[in-house]
Amino acid sequence: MQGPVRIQLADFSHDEEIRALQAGSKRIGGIATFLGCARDFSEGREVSEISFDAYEPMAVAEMQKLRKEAIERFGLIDARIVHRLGVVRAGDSIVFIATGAEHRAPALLACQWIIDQLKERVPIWKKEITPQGDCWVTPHP
Amino acid sequence: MQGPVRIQLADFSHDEEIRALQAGSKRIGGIATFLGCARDFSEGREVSEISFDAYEPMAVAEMQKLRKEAIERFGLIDARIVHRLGVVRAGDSIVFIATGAEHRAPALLACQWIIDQLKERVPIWKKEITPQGDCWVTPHP
Amino acid sequence: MITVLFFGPVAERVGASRLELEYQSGMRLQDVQAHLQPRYPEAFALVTLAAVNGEQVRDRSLPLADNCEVVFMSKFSGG
Amino acid sequence: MITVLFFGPVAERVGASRLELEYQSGMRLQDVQAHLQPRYPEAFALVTLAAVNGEQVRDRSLPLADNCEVVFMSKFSGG
Repeated sequence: MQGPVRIQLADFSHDEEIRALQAGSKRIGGIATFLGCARDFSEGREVSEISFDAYEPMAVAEMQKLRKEAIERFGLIDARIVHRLGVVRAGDSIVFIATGAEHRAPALLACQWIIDQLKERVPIWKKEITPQGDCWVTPHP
Repeated sequence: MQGPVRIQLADFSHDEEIRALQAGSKRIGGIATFLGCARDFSEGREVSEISFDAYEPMAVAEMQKLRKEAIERFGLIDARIVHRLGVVRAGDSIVFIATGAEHRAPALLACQWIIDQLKERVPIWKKEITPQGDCWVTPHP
Repeated sequence: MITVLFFGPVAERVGASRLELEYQSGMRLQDVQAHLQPRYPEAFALVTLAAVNGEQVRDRSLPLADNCEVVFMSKFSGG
Repeated sequence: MITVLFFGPVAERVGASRLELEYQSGMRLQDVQAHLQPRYPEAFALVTLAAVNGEQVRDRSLPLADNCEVVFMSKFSGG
């Protein structure tokens, strides 16, 4: 079984991630997940591919911190965070978060918190590749 | 591909449900899911199995209404709701909700809204089977 | 004929998941309840909702048609 | 020697993802920035964050050790 926090080129399986989350405890009553995926349009531009660059050691360390903080803050039983690198196409998976708790409310809240924090805190950058040229994405303030 | 709203005895695959959700549109940027699963403990009692009873035609109709309302209310691109019947064991899946939107916030909010509404509005009843005997679950007021 | 269905804890206390009652002209939902409640008081102690033909009904004075399906339900606990 | 790393849009504007600078005793983070910023003004126009040895650093007067790794980063856009 793969670790709970990863940055990887390969795609991943939801079923495997959920199974891995459940493997540690039979007390999980609710699992929330968030999947960020590549769209074929972004702010009016047609996007054919998205490529990612990351400061990998810091990104992984920050994702590990995020997982630990979320487990403590929301009383989770477990959580997993996977982010892809390389090039992805429209419809492909980019980021996956899964949170497991005894009840549904903390799982859902934690999932939202982790994706919001990840976007703020994890050193990864995305470039949209369009028929008109490439463009590094500038996050809204 | 199976329909977006189902009550079924069989387990289901997360990967297949996500693929089905994505099949309709390449504009989905965020997918939230909630999975309710059977725990081995509930309010201090050891639970070996959970069995479900449903008023099926009304339950399916209500889940279809819920899906439609969620799509309109949160501007979703699509949503899926699956609930299992029969007998499940600790760790098994009970209910699955997936919501897809252009951005993450509506997907996450809608997922939470649907599971909260489902528990209020869909005529399904669960019985916990424990070594001490069976017990129909009474929801908290 | 009116079909009355029970599910979950209500069915368990009634000891059946389905009963049939003779239809009588002018029959209302409250008449069906008044007929059954004294026979199954423990089951009806759990009943918080009723449905006719799959639609939730709040007004117990609703007139019933012949061959309709009535359900008396306890609070849901799915999910 | 100090290793300076760039990623994403900053690396694109610098035209490199890695530079090496001679370490000088007493060197601070702000000295590295002062050395590079005039050479790569367009890249540094994007820089909002710096890290030393993988830890985010807000105080640009942080003293640097020999063989440390410095990164100048633009706002993140992952997820």
